[in-house]
Amino acid sequence: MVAMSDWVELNIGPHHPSTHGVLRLKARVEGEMVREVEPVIGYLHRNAEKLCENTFFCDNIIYFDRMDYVGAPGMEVGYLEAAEKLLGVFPPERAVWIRTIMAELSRIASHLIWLAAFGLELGMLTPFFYCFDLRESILTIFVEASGSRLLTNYCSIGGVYQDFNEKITDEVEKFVQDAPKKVEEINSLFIKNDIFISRNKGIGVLDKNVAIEYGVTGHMLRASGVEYDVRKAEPYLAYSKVNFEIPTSTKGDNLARYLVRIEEIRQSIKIISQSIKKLPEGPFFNPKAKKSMMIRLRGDGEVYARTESSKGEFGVYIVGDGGVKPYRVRVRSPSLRNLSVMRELGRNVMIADLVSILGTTDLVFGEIDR
Amino acid sequence: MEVKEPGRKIPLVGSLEGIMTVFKHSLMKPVTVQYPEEKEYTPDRFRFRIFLKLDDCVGCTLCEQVCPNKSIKMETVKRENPRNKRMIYPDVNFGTCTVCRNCEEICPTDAIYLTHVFETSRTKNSFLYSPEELSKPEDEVVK
Amino acid sequence: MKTGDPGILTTTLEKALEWGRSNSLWPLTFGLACCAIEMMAIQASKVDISRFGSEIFRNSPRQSDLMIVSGTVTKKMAPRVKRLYDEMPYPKYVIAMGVCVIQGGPYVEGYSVVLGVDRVIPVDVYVPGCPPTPEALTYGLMTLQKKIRGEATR
Amino acid sequence: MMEFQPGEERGKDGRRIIKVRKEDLVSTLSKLKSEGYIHLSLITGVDRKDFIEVVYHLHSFERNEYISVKTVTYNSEVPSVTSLWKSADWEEREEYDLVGIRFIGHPNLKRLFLPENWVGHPLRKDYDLKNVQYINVDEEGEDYATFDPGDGW
Amino acid sequence: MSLLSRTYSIFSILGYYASTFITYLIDSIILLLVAAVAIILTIYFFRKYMARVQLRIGPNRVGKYGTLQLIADALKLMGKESILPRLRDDLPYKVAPILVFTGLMIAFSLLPYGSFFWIGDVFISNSGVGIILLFAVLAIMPIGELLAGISSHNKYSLTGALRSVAKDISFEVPMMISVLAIVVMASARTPESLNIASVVSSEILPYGILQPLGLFVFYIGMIARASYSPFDMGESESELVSGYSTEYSGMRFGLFYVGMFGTILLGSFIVSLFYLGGYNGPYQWNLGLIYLLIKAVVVIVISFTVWLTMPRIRIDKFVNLGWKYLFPISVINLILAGFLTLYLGW
Repeated sequence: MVAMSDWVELNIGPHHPSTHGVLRLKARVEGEMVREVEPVIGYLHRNAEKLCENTFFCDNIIYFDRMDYVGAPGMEVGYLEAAEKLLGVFPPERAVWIRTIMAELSRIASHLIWLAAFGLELGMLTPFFYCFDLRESILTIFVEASGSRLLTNYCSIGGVYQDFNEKITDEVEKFVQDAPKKVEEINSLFIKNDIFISRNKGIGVLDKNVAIEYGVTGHMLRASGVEYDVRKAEPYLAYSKVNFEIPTSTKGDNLARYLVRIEEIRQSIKIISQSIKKLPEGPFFNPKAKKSMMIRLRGDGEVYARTESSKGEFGVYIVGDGGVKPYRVRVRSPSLRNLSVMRELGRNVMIADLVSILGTTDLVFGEIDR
Repeated sequence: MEVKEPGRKIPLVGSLEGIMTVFKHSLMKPVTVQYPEEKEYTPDRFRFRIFLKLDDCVGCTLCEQVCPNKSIKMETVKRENPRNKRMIYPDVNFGTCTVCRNCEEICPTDAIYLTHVFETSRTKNSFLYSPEELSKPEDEVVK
Repeated sequence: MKTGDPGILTTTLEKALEWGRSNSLWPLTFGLACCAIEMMAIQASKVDISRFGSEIFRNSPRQSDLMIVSGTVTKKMAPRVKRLYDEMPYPKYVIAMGVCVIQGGPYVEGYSVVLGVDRVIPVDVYVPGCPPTPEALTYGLMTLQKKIRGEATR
Repeated sequence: MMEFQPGEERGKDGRRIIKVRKEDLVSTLSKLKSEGYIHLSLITGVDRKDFIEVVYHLHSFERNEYISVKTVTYNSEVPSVTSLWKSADWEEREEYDLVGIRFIGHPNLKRLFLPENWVGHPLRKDYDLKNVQYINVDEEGEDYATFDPGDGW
Repeated sequence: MSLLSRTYSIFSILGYYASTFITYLIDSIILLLVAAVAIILTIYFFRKYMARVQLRIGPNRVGKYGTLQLIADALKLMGKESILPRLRDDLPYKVAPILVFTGLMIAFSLLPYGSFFWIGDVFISNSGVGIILLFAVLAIMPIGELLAGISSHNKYSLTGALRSVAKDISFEVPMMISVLAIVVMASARTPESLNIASVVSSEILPYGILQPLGLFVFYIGMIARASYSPFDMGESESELVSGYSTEYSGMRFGLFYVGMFGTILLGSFIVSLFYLGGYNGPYQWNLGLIYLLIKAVVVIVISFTVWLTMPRIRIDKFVNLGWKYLFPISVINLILAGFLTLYLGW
């Protein structure tokens, strides 16, 4: 026995119920207290960046779908922001609004998954099912629009593959009407609960400067007091024409992150309800990128485009060499930066708190490891 | 916009409200669709298994080119078809097909298309469908 | 009773065990990637896998019978998958969910993805799709039940 | 081969690109950081066959604009900026892993995704995809890469 | 007349010792079977209730409405390989699940269940110190959990076991003090104030109405004893995989699983006996068991709803709760009970 015998090295993961996938945390544990945490990643490294170099511009969307798989249309929008600038093929007005609606729907879907998983991590068995029930109505819209539930492959270069028809707009309007009540009901299960508050208030406080140092974005940065949202900072799609607010908080703890997320869901519903009213008539794709033109698009130069995915600032950097395939694709994954700050947050916390901090961080490994 | 933290309340009351909310749900109707007996309505655009109309295929190889992960390969089939002189037809490997619909999108004659059939699971790892098998319904494909 | 003849009692017992096993497949909570979300969706209210007795998702491999390999198995993860499989007690079953697990799926041309989990562990039922819808996975589970009872045709 | 000239130009989407020699990289970045570009968005390494281009994307919350800094290296060595941003830690490890840029002065330059003895850097243009490597786990739970499938595969 | 005396009268020709032995043996076996069936029904009810709360249907493929689901589960668990970890501590590892199960079954045999039509009073043991015996037996189960955690040679199991122990010592003292309040009250009316049956029979109003604080503390104690959410730190699934039972498989795990639901059933029986009037009801002709069952089912439904709603409390917060809140509350309750008994004569 060595002198450090009361330090136990606990290996959490790669298969562990609370790691949202395949994260491995090397934790040095002293009784119930976690002294140090070192995340080990790479268990879902699927070489998407390499494959993107060998595929047509129009086909790369499928790899971006599979990055943040809980909110796939949001990722497609992020890729197309960069790819369309590079190729010089721009979508018509209607497609822009359709993409806005899809991106916001996917943001809600992603947040609901997070809420469900967060509830399970804290030991609440039931909110999971209500979240999935609500999410199912979003997936119905996705199937109706694109034909696939999860990985939609809906947006194409220069527009969208299929138009919104009467039925989809009806579904979206119905969702906008029903969702706020259900969200409030689910929220009340969390926020009114004394144990939930005691598990989250003042836990995992992330300082503003530390957050900026580590490149943290998204809800974690906003909960720490920086009002940074790419949708406002550098409006893309139709976000400059709709009315919404950025929720922030100065507390920086788990509860603040939770509240920011819930408020984001409300704001997204607001955006959707405005967009569906403003949806213009007209063509939904750019004829330059249809049918056999799909695989003949050539791009030169380099473009870095940022979008606000459900996890934070999602950036895509594409370098083209004038061919039909990109020369280099680089993805700025928000979750990777949000995870890297775990080294700071996971110092001298209890095992139970480590789990709840991981829960509010909201990781998706398809995007971290790519 | 600053989010508001919930104010201080009497302990336990909120938790009891939550318990009542959960209990209330036990009196509601379940939303389950009992799959094998009752099938849910599937939207028109729902896509899963690829089908091929042999008569319409012109053998242009566009689907082979556009397939992101080379699931589609062209294969020679001895078959009389005036539109397809080279006698090449696509076969699809469902072991890698991601149902991305790009082949349907790019096909000039709408010969290759995706359908609602999703009951394709099997106990053997043999998912390479030849052009003839692609044009058959799923039940008749024996592997 | 002659040796080699299983006898009526043994056969009945075997049948009963098969019936029990096929109707109480407890899956392991084992999510890898995209398909894990759809695996969660079969738990959820809309599809509800508990109708088939697979309600209890156990976290410990020691207590589960069914491993739904949901999502891409990378080369770094493959030894862990194998280890988890080894930790499960017999009789154990594996469903390969999604094309990544069957033959590599969209990542078939890459450098860090295992081209089919059946190179690492034996697989009972393959469910193609990217990702398979919850109904397709339910169909796969029914196929597995049939296989356990010895009725599988495909 | 294009000659690399330090200077400033406008990119395709109208953003500023500052080109610096790699000796001046750290000083330029720290000057930009003091000017308000405190958010390091992305570090990218692009393998241009003869040389490697390293691009830094910075963002300023106050001015609400972003800027990119570009440098090239011929021997795949670049000074590390971990002293300026902690987020550079993992990003540089990732670029070292996939592109093979050695960041001089990085405190813990290990591979991020792949095991330590993986041969080659996958995002290099000369990486051979046909040379299949496998990963196994040794007794202490650490991964190692091998060309031999061996046990369990 | 009671179940015991009826059985005894059948075997009385065999002489005193033999017939006593056989009577207790047969009655114990009957109780074991009935308790096992009751636990299975509890599990089935839980699964159905959980499904309905979560807008699902629940098991419905095996048998009518899935009634045979638990039989299938049991068959499967019996046919499963039971893995023994290589570095286990052999004896404790094997004894632990049996200890949990045996403790549970003995506890069931100590309760009076009221009268049931022609059978008469249903009980196995009518000890004069039943309350002490009951809680002594209940204290066996955590030992089983502790042994399981320590002997598995797994860090998660060990942490789970340590959490269980920390949990147990922090709620048992308040729980015992609140039971003491009942004994104090009962002692004014019955000479046998430690006999469960006489405590229950002697009450005028249910003790839960007289001592709401005691009911609160005791109910929390019972939740913690059965270790479900919010007090399932010992096997918290999202943190410690499965806690102390992580390494168990097959029927050994089945015993833990049954033990957990059995404790919920037992807890609801105890709560309804002590605080909700037990088998007392408006009409006293031989319906005691039915009354008890109805009350127990109500308590079970409440327990399940709490389980499904509440998040898990952190272990240090729970220890705080136990010593800083529950302990003073239970002492206040004891003082109040003494006051009521002495001065008001309730």
